[in-house]
Amino acid sequence: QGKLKVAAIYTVPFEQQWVSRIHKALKAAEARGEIEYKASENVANADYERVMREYATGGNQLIVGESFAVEAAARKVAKDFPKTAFLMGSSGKPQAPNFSVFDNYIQEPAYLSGMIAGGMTKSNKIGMVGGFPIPEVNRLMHAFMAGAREVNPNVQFMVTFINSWFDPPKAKEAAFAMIDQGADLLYAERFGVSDAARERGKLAVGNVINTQDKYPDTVVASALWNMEPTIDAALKKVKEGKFAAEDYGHYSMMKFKGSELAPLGTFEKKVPADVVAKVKAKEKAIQEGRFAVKVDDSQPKSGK
Amino acid sequence: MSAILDLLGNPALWIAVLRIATPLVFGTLGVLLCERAGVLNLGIEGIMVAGAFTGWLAVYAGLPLWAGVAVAAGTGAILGALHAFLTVALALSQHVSGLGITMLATALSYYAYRVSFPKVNTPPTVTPFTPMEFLGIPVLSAQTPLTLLALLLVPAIAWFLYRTPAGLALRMVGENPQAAESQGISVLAARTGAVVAGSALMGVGGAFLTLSAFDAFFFNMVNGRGWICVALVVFASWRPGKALLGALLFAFFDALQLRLQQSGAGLPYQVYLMLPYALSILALVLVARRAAYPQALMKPYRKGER
Amino acid sequence: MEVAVAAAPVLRMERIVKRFGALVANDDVSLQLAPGEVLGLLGENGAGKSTLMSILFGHYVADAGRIEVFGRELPAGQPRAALAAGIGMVHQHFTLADNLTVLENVVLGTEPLWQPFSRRDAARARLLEVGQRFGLAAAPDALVAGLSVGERQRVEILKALYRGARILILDEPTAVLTPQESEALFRTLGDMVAQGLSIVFISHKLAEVLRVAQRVVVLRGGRVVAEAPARDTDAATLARWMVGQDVALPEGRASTVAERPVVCELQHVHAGTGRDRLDGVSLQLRGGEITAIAGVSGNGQLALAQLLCGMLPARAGRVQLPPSGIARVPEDRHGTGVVGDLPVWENAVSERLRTRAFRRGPFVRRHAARAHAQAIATAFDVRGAGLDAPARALSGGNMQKLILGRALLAPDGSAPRLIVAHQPTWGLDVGAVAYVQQQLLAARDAGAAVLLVSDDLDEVMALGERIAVMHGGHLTDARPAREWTRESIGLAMAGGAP
Amino acid sequence: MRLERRPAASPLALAAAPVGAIAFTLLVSSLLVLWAGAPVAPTWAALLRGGFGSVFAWTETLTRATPLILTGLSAAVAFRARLYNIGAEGQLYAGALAAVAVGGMHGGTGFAAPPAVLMPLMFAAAAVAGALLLLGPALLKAKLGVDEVVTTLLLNFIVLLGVSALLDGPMKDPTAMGWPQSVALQSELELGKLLQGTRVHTGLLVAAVLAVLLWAVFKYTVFGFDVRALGANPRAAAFAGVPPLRTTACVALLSGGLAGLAGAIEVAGRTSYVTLDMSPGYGYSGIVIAMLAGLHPLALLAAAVFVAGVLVGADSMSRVIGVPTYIADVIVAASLVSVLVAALLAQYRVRRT
Ligand SMILES: Nc1ncnc2c1ncn2[C@@H]1O[C@H](COP(=O)(O)OP(=O)(O)OP(=O)(O)O)[C@@H](O)[C@H]1O
Ligand SMILES: Nc1ncnc2c1ncn2[C@@H]1O[C@H](COP(=O)(O)OP(=O)(O)OP(=O)(O)O)[C@@H](O)[C@H]1O
Ligand SMILES: [Mg+2]
Ligand SMILES: [Mg+2]
Repeated sequence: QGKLKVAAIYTVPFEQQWVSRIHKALKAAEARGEIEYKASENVANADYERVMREYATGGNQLIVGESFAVEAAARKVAKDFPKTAFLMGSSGKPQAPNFSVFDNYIQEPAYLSGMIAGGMTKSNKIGMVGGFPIPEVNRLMHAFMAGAREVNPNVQFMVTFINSWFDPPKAKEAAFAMIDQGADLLYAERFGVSDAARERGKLAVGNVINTQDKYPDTVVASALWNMEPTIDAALKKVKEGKFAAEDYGHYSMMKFKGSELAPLGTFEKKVPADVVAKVKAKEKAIQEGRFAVKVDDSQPKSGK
Repeated sequence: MSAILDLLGNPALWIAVLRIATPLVFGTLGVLLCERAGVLNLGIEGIMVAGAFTGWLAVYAGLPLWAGVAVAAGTGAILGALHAFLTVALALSQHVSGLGITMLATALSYYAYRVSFPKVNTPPTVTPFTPMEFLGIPVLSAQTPLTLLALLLVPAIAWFLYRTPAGLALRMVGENPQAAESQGISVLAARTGAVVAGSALMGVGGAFLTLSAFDAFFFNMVNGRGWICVALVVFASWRPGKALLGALLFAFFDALQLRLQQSGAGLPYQVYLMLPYALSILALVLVARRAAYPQALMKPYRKGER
Repeated sequence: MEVAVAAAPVLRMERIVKRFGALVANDDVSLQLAPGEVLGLLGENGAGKSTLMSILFGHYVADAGRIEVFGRELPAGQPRAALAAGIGMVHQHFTLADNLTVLENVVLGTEPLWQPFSRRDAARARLLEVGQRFGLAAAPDALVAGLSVGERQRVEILKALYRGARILILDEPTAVLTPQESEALFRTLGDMVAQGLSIVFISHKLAEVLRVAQRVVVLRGGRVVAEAPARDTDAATLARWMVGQDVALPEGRASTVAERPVVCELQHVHAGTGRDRLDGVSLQLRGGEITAIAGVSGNGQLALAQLLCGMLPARAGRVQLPPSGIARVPEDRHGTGVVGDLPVWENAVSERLRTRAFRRGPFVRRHAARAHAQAIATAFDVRGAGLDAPARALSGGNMQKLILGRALLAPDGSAPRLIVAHQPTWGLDVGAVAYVQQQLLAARDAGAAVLLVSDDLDEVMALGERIAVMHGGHLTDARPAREWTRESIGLAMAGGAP
Repeated sequence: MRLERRPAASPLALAAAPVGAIAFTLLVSSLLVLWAGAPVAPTWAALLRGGFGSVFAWTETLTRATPLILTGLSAAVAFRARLYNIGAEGQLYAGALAAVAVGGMHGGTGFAAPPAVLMPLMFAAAAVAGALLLLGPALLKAKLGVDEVVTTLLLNFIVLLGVSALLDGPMKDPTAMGWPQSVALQSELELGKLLQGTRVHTGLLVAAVLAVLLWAVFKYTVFGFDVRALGANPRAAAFAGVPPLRTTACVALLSGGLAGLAGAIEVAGRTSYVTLDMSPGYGYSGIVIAMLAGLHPLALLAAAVFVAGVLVGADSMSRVIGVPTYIADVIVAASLVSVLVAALLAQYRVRRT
């Protein structure tokens, strides 16, 4: 039996945080020799359906992608290719027989990173720069804010959206504007924010990826997303011929190691011990299922 | 109201304004040179992308920062030469050639980036220009040398246009190419020179994004800044001094909206982002009557044809 | 009738051939110019005069032939080389940049290109000095946009003189000048020749050529058909050489129309702004009569013509126009008269496209339109290009005939009541001028009221039964032609009381 | 170097032009593929096959061409009258949003009317939205001399931000789980497919019919004359009785309307709801296509299919060969330039001076 043929379709370039996590997990599977992997990046909305069909007719057994803006079309293609497995980033429900969904349910580590942020801010002002207020962004921001509030009820938030996935200079400007207005800790949802923090000697909290190696003195913590559990589960099911329409969302939870609070690393000693203790306790509570982070997909606003 | 006054009094705002304006100043001066010579250059958006990419790539490959700037300028110049060949030598439509160059330069940069960096999870970075703390001048010492270069280019280009024979020739081919021709000026050479030089500036404007404003190359990172420059030139009535003013004004609105967004006035954030564009249109309407177009703008010139 | 050139020629063009596609614009043309000589170059519209001079100057490259200037071979296709060889050219159509100053227009290309700064003060001084020497005053720092055509013409000549041209080519320099300005130009030419310059003078005004030129060369269909010392010829001979047959300019015959109702009346009309405006103008136009308006162009004539053509509203005063039947001949045929990129047939009906004759609902009645265009082309002898060729391919004369035909020939055969003819013969050759004037006279005899606005005093005196003079937005009373003399008109044009 | 117009377009050059253009395009793509270290040999076949080589390829090409025809017509109308409308992108979004506002289901924006009423109403609303969006810049130009290139360009940003705000706010589909997208069209309002199981829809026919109509309008009507005359020489046009302001306004309404219609047809034929990234720059590509076709509505059909086919083919090729997808845009740009140059050289010859 040969390798599994897997194709991925991304609507943004490989470097985008989200996609980089999926790409990495699939690359790892490829490196292990399990799959033959092809991917198209930056696929326009108008081309998405064609690319899906091309991959499906090309004999790929599993097609991974994000179908957020092309939900209807993607589900139609899945219907037309019932033998092919589809694993799609989506806020919707799975669709029988072959359309499974996943999402970045990493609100748990986001909450934990928020707790650290709440404990680290001195000015009690935290800035958050986002691309677009989509659920995948909003829920993490809310979790982060809730975590910060738990530790520090006085903390104030500033929220800016730049209406672009890729404009680091602009994200940086937005972050500078927040620092100018008193923020001493920034939630780095976009590329560019951590750079502003580093230039001004302020702190930053990462999201989805761990960037502490790049900003050792300023990135305190990061909520990491690991796509390996999701991907590996799907690969396994396809290989066993058991792939069915399912929601893979929970594979992104901490319980499945789909997400984690990145090691504090350079900030091991700098985060106050009581905060670390609280975070550890909360982490445990989450893993034991005693605490569930609320999922709030609404657009976050500036303020308390 | 007083919150706004506080904002205006804060040097941080003005530092941001200058920084946001820098790539626009390069781009606007570049468009200005092209249009003064009678050539619309809608290739700017792509040329800025290409400049951002090649300038950054050169530094990433180990060249010094200023060499990266030179590479970006060279890239702009090459693309400008292509635009000039198509629109000046062959007298093809300036709109199509410009949009074509934007498409070509953008896609080529992305392609080259991906071929050079096939598997990256986070974008590779370089050490960018640092602020000129040594200057000790408020606002300015928080900027990188590229900003200073942009500011110095304004009087330099004004001098060139209004005080030198070559500048006069450039303006003349944009006003009346037949007249220039009959005074012994080669329209082909003058227009080509202007487009090449202007495009080189656009390339540097792009490089500012990757070598000063940020330290890595991203897809889409020019994000419409080139188009803004095309608009600013009209606002500036094709004058270098006003071009600077226009770029600063736009940057001011942009810096302001980033700060106002957090005021939490309850408006959708998009409304704030619209502010610079909407105010630019308003400013344009206010100055429109006095706009003195280069008379031969967008008019191809074919020697010996009428 | 070869005429020997005494001294070694300063310019020698040999066997020049230039083709544009199938058309041979210059067919084996040879030409010489002696030092201090004024050569008149004559020919019909499209005879190849401008082409020949453009080749000399390097705008066009000849297909065959060679050029020698001051004994040196001139490289082809390089205006810069021509300039360096001492050739100055004043083009038929102005080559000035409106948004630049006079000085900037003049100094362009005279300094080393990469000099880090322009020596403006020295240039200004030199411009004033050259202007003084040849009696061509011009304000160095004025924007060209604000200059009158006469001033522009001076700047064009100054451009050449500033560079120290030794050979000056003037391509129809007087077409847009008033008699006074032309006079001044001729004096200047005299000065130039006295200072050793050689001049090629192109004009359709035969009297002028006979006056300033020592020798004339006539082109027809791209070939040299005649060459003679000016003193041995006369206007009739020249006209015959040019056209190939006798040409008679129509006499200003008295109108045969007895009854002359008022067709159009203006009372104290104010209109327009800026230089070219009307300040309290009153005028009566009567059927069967030509009223001619003289004046230095730019004194309100354009506003008057536009007002009557419905292109300019009156600010104050009373305007009474016939409800229909206004035939309009605009001043600027390329810019206003026709849409050059559209075919001849569409231009031929463009003014009447909205009438029932050529429109059915939203659609153009193409058959009717084309038939009418053909009728115009036949009746008015529009030659050169077919109905489907773009109008820009017509020569000036033929374009003018097309416009005249469009204005005068109604599809229902009705005669126009009012004709507004603004500079109708501007830049045309003798044959075309005769034709246009005949058409105007014929329309008058059919009962139309004709307003003829012209800078050409000869035309005004020849055709106008009543004449009024325009100055500074004011119009004198229109008085019978016999009550005017050239002098009194000239005085009124300068703003003096008539 | 200078160009000299050929007396008549040389038949040899006319024949050689497309061949040369195609050869140049293939050469560029080969070099790029070679650079990426992939095999060149299968490139060309893959390119042609991907764009035109199968029923699927053709349907995809035609699907892609549909909005391009409409935005191309939008540009052609405006550019004919020298109204440089660079804002088709924004007008397209405005039209798409208007269509959904009229024909959207659930969420409160839809009207309760039979499809036979709603369908024309929906397209009309889209056209009106696009038209009004261009009317402003056109009037600003005609009345105040404000450069329309700039205003329409800047309006694209404003419209896109406005659409973004509406998709976050009142127009948001409450059932889309937070994703910023509009409600979907009522399914009876969606355009039928021309071929089952493919994406090509009846919008293609609408676009083609509009192209023919527009050609007829240009050629046979007084308004067509007005537009052409106004574009070629406004002063002479006004003298001949063309009403400048009214014609400009009509042109703006027509051009903006076509772009708005493009948005509605994309929604009704392809996406069924509006998202922020539904157009990959159709508005800008339309300009290129219109110029490629010399602003001729019928030639524009061919130009749109050509550009769409090259794009779809090159995109597909990139997957077959395994090179970055960005190659598609490079190839489109290269083919565009080479086609224009080839067309020029069929009419002109290059001479050295
Ligand atoms: N650029 C050109 N392209 C094509 N044909 C041209 C061009 N220039 C001139 N011609 C042709 O050359 C012929 C001569 O034109 P030219 O302008 O020399 O006439 P001209 O004698 O100066 O006429 P006029 O007295 O009206 O000025 C014309 O009949 C025309 O057909
Ligand atoms: N671009 C062109 N292409 C082809 N033929 C042309 C072109 N321009 C001019 N011609 C030809 O040139 C001839 C004369 O044109 P030209 O412009 O010299 O006339 P003109 O009488 O000098 O007009 P003007 O009133 O401008 O002096 C015409 O017969 C026309 O066929
Ligand atoms: Mg002529
Ligand atoms: Mg001539």
